[in-house]
Amino acid sequence: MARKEYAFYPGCSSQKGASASNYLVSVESMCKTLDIKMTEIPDWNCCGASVSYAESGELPRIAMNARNFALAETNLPGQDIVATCAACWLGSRESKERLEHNSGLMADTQTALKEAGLQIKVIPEIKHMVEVLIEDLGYDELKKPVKKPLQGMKFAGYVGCQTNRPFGISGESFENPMYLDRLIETVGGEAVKFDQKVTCCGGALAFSEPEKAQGQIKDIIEAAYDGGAEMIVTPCPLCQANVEVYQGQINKKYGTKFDIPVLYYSQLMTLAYGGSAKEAGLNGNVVRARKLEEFAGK
Amino acid sequence: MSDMNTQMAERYKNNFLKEIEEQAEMGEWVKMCMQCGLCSGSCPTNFHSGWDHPPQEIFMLIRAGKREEVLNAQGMYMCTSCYNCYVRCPRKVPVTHVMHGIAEYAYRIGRAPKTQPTMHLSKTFWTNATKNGRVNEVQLTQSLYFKDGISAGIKKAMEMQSVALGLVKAGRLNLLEAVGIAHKCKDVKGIHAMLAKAKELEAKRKEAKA
Amino acid sequence: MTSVVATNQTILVVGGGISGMTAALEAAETGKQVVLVEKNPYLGGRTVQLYRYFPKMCHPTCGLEINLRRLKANPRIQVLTMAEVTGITGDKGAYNISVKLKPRYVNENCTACGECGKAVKTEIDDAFNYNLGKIKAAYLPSSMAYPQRYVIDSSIVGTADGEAAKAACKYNAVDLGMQEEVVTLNAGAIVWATGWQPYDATKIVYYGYGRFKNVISNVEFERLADPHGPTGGKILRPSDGKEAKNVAFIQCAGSRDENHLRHCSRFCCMASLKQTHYVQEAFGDAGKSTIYYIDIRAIDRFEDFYQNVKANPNVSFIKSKVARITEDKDSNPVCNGVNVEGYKRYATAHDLVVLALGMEPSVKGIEIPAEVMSDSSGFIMADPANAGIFGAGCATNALDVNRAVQSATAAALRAIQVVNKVARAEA
Amino acid sequence: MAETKTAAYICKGCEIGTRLDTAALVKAATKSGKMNLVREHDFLCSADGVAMIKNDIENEGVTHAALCACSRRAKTEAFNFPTIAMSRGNLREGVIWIRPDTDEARETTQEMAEDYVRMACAEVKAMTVPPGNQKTGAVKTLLVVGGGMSGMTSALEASKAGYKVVLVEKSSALGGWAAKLYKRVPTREPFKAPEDNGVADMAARIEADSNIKVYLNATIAKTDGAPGRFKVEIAVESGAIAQEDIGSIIQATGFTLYDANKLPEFGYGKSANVVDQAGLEALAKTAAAAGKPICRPSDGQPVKSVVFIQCAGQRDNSGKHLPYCSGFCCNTSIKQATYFKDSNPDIDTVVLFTDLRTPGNGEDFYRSAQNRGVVFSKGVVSQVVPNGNSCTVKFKDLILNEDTEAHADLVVLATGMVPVSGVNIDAPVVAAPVEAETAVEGEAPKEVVATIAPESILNLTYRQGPDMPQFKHGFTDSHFICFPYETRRTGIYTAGPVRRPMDIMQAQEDATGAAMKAIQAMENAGLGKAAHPRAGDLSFPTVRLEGCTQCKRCTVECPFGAIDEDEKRFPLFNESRCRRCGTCMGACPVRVISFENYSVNTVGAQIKAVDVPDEFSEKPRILILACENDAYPALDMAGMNRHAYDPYVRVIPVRCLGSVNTIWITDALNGGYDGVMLMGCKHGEDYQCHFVKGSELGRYRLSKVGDTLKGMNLETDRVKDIEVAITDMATLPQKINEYAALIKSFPPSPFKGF
Repeated sequence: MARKEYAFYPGCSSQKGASASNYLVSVESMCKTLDIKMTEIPDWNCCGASVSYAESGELPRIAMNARNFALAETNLPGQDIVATCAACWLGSRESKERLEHNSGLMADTQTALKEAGLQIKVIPEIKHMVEVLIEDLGYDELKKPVKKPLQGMKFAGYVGCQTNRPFGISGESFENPMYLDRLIETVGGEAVKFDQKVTCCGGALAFSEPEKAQGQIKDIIEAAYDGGAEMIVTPCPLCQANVEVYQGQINKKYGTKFDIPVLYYSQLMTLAYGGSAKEAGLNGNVVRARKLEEFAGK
Repeated sequence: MSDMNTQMAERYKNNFLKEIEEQAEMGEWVKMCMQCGLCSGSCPTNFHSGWDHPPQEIFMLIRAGKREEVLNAQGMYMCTSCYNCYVRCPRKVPVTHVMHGIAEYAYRIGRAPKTQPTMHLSKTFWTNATKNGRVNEVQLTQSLYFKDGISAGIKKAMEMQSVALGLVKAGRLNLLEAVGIAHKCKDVKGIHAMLAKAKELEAKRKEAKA
Repeated sequence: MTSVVATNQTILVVGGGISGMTAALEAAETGKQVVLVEKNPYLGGRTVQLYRYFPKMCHPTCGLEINLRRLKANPRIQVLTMAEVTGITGDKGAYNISVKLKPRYVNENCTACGECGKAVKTEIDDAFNYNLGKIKAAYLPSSMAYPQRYVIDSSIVGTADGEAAKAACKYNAVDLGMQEEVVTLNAGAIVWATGWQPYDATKIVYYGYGRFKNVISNVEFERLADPHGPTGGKILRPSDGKEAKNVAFIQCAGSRDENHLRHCSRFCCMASLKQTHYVQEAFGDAGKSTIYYIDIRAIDRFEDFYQNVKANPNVSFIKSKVARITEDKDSNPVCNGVNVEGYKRYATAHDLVVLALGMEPSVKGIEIPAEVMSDSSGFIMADPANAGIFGAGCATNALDVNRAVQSATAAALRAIQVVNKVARAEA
Repeated sequence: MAETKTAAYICKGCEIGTRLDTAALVKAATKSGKMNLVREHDFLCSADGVAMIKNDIENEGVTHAALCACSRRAKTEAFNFPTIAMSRGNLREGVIWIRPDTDEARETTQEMAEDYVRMACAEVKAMTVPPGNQKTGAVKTLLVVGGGMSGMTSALEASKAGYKVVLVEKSSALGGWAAKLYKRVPTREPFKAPEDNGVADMAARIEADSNIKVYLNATIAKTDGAPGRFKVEIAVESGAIAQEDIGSIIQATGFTLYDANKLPEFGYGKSANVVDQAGLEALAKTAAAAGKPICRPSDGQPVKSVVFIQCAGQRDNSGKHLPYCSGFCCNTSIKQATYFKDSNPDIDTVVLFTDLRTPGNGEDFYRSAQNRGVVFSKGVVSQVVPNGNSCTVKFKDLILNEDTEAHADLVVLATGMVPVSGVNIDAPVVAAPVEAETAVEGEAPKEVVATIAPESILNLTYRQGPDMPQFKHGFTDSHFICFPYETRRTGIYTAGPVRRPMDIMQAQEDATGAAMKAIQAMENAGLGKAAHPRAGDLSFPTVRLEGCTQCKRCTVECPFGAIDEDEKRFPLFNESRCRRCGTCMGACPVRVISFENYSVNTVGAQIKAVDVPDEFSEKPRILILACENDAYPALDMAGMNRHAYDPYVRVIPVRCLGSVNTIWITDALNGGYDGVMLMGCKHGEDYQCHFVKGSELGRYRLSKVGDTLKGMNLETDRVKDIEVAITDMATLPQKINEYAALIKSFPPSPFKGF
């Protein structure tokens, strides 16, 4: 019997072979160490993400999320839903809020759900993985299993947008949240001064407005270097991907020489807990985190 | 579609504010803006490159009844959903959602520019995500690149080759998805039925308002 | 042991700022017995920490001098400093109040000769100057301080420094054995004039107060401009002591904002307009001021003042709520935002940014030890349910000095109405 | 009164004893001071020292005491002997703290101290304890002029405190402006819904209040007397005159809206569909009464669209209209906009403003209007063009930065307040050219516009005019930030919009404060006590009429209009109007005016008491007459901060520069002083003189001293007047030293030794 159990909502990007698959790998290792049991919501579906606004319309988007609620509630009663992806978390929480504050919307949603043979009784709590770590466990608990502190390594804690706004982690400010820095310090790393920690990476506009998005990404990476960071750490799959994979293109366009690894907090924790490079999903990083690979090897 | 536009224009005569309040998601917040400009100043894309009409100005245009300017504006498609404006607005206007709402409305009445890349993305994403209940990233990417035809697509794909390659190597891009071998929900049928119903009800609600 | 003479015909005034002093003086000069309770070691409140008043550009200490002379000449007012009301029982016409007196460690023998200050080595934060400087741990809060009596900071009591202070005093004025005491007194009516506090600027995170040295508050700027402030009246920015010739004023820093203060704080527009004069006064045409605003609220004849500032080519106005402050390589604060008049984006570096912080009631911070109706912002409302307790000055609303004094004068009458009724009943 | 016994006390505490030769000080007090009793004490302000003095008063019969210790501003609780005449020799802040502790300095410092001891002795001997005037009246009835919200509030609040009130209203009903309102701006949270105007309730309470006597259709025909003994004649409808004995007066005569006919460009008068805020309230009332929506005056059709134009004829710097902001109109327009939205949300309601001014909780009201769908646009209106039953409003949209227009069935102009303050007694009368030339700057005859003088409201019989002096833009406000109820007519207070533009809520608060002051004025008048800023002062000016030349300077100059002229054209002092500033005393060329505790003699004696060394000593003497309100405290604080200044100056505090009689200056110069420096408060538009005109009048007088100096053929620079603020503690010593250096550059005064 694990000390904590949750209904897990991995989200599309975290699936095997998908763009954030290594996030999933590291989260699984991390949870193993922390004795957290994550049971995937059976047959969960996409949250719609904020970018789908134009086509979806409000009700269908909410119905999608409601379906996940219903599935979780029926199959994993009494368990909070935990998402690792910022967009999934935001989409779910927003839907929960609107449903709970708008009975008309709730009624329509139920009608729609009936088509899929489902219904909602109570909507479970929606948590981000980070909330589980910080609020349900706490920094002290997270520190205990640390076997190999990431001594002397400098990280820029890049929180980004949607893990932080509009809901954010309780007790943290939207403009200068500290939890990621604290997580870094908890596993023995150094969190550098980083004034772009909540700057937007361009999100989905990385596809549709590459110039604008890459401009923003450039600012973020430059700030990380300015702060003396060797690596960037983030809790968000889209941030991770955007900041990591476009470095080559940005170098081409702006003549910069960016080559900075972008990792998930869960990867750092896995390593600090003594996990292997593989368990931390380091092989999933496009910009290889050599320093961490060596560290894991030792 | 564009007759939908004229219908609406007809129905609301010169009261564009009312049109937005009733038809656009969160449109009822437009009237609460006090023109401080905090949203415009907080917007990352606007801050970075600027565009024709930032949020607060779009709100003013709506109140001034400037239907054409608003429906032709680029602003609402520039939202990255970063929620800076949303959390800062001193009037607690959910600016992010209002902008999405206006964009969605423009699209619904056929006024969103056909070539608007973000709208295309939005549409593609939703179609892709709802087809099987989960996103097929490869097909999503493909359909995005090839939106302007094969050649343009290949050109883009070439530009992005390095990126794609990197992802494949890292095991984060499963080319099999291209041919549809991808993650799916089991109850796709149910999902589609649910969405059909949702769309139907949504339309009803909009009607009821007007 | 402090003794207080008070009856049900006495009026208790809580708060010795300009509102409390006014209420106390107006009542006493009408023949009423008054007890005035102030938590600081001195009277005058926030006004004495201002360099000048708008729109006259006169000095607050000038009015304080008159009020102090009225006070000294009036035997009907008993002043208790370093005192806080801890309990109120009873009802209109017959209240029983307990007041906690913190030890000053200096008794009435003190002649303010200053020998103890010379003897003491320890330095503490200069609260009077919003901690922008340091002072000795045995100090006279300001040259205008009343009572004109030194204070020994509790931090040096029981230390060699404390003993040094005691030894330096020829008049047995230093009493390190002084204990906190609680006195109880009667009153028929209570005037609650505990004033205001600037909104906590660190809560407006995107302005970087506390992170950027050169982002300061409007109240701090008053001390910088004041010849008796920490910089001797030179407008020098905190980071490097460089003259701040290019100053930005950000209006509604906290006010008119549902994420912070819902109300408009009324005084901040005029305060910033006034402070542009400080910049002009210090640097002439080399001094440049920029005011970022939503609406300039210069009401009634203050409009003249606004028009004069507007006519000054060295002052510019931008209709915009600054969205974010960043810092450039030379630690200049950079204001980022959009000028909404015609949509112009800007990212402008200044030497110094002054946040026009809004006003929130001090009562919000403290518990009024009695049932008193206050609004959702914490301001005391005029409400029959408050019985014989009446708010005055900025404890009741966001007011400028002039209106605060008006409010306090009105409060004095309300209190007198109660004690006169008591008097008629007792007669 | 018991026979005079004088005593001097020399304190040795705070290093006075170690820095100075106190034995010599005792000698000075005994020999030159000629005090009956002289004592030293190590620590005069201690319980023991105070007991010693008390004992001397009670058992030795001391009636006059010179306390030579610290400044008169220090240790006031300890040195509190109300029954005797007392002076303070400032040996600490005034001597040892502003002098370096060096051997070179010792001699001059000692001389300084001895002079201050002599001066304190001389001063106290010239003083007597004021007994207070018993003749002043003790009427405790309040007169309130004006029955609007402010007036009604003052009346009810005063009554609640147990005072009788006479309330005079010129119209046939109570309520004033508020009665014209359909509803008033909300006064309580959530500040969303307009409230009942509240007039009926208040009128009823006044009706039922036995303390309040109401005159309707009545005006003030004559106001004679002074606080505590006003005789007021009230002209009532029948034409008869009613007499009332009054203790103090509140003028709450309110305002009228700025005349919209002066705004033809906004279509007022051209179209019935352009109204001012009063017009809109009337429409709203009629509509409500008929249970109909608000309709267009032109054709009685319901209004479908309305535009509010803020600051119409206000905040105008062209000189054509009102320069100020009336403060209340933004909230009023918001309120009026809700009239429309609440009856029919589909009515287009637009407010055009440049700065929306809703201070305090008004912000909530503003939001609530937006929430109702009222559209607010930042724009400047250039023109309103009536066409048929609608209007076109042309304006520049400042946000969208374009010239545009709006169409409306109804246009409401927010025209603002004009105070009803009666006759402007300071308005320059159309003067003969000769005088015009000599007219004071800023009062050029061109400003004299030939308009019909408004009718007087109070009809005061005061020599200085029938109404309250006006401050700015015709409002009778106080000029003081710290003292909003400061008045230039003791015992007469204005309240509400006549004093300053304000909304109803503020007006009611203001009216309550005014009632406080008016009650206070009655109480103190009865006791012969002065009002602010010398509150409680029992002294009052006495005049030796036999010496009076009827020059009228005192009656003209008194900043408070306290002095009239009797039928024989002699000055007639009204003590309870007097503020004890001494301006009359300073103005009197024949020096027949004095106070018991402050007179030509109390200061003159000090001047003479100073030991003036001969011309060979190279020790000049410089007299400083310093305003006790600002300059003297600044000098004190210079001492507290150990800023040294020249040892040859001798400082005498004066009540106000206005009280400085030029005889003091000529006496000093004749007595061999080498220079005289005067320190007074700022005058002019932002004057800081607590007696309003005191420092200005004083300076005007001093400007004439130049001739005297020429007459004595002395350098005119020997007399210098400087403006001092209380914060000048650091700069003041420099100014003194610079001046002293200048004096030393002159040859010694030729009048020494005479």
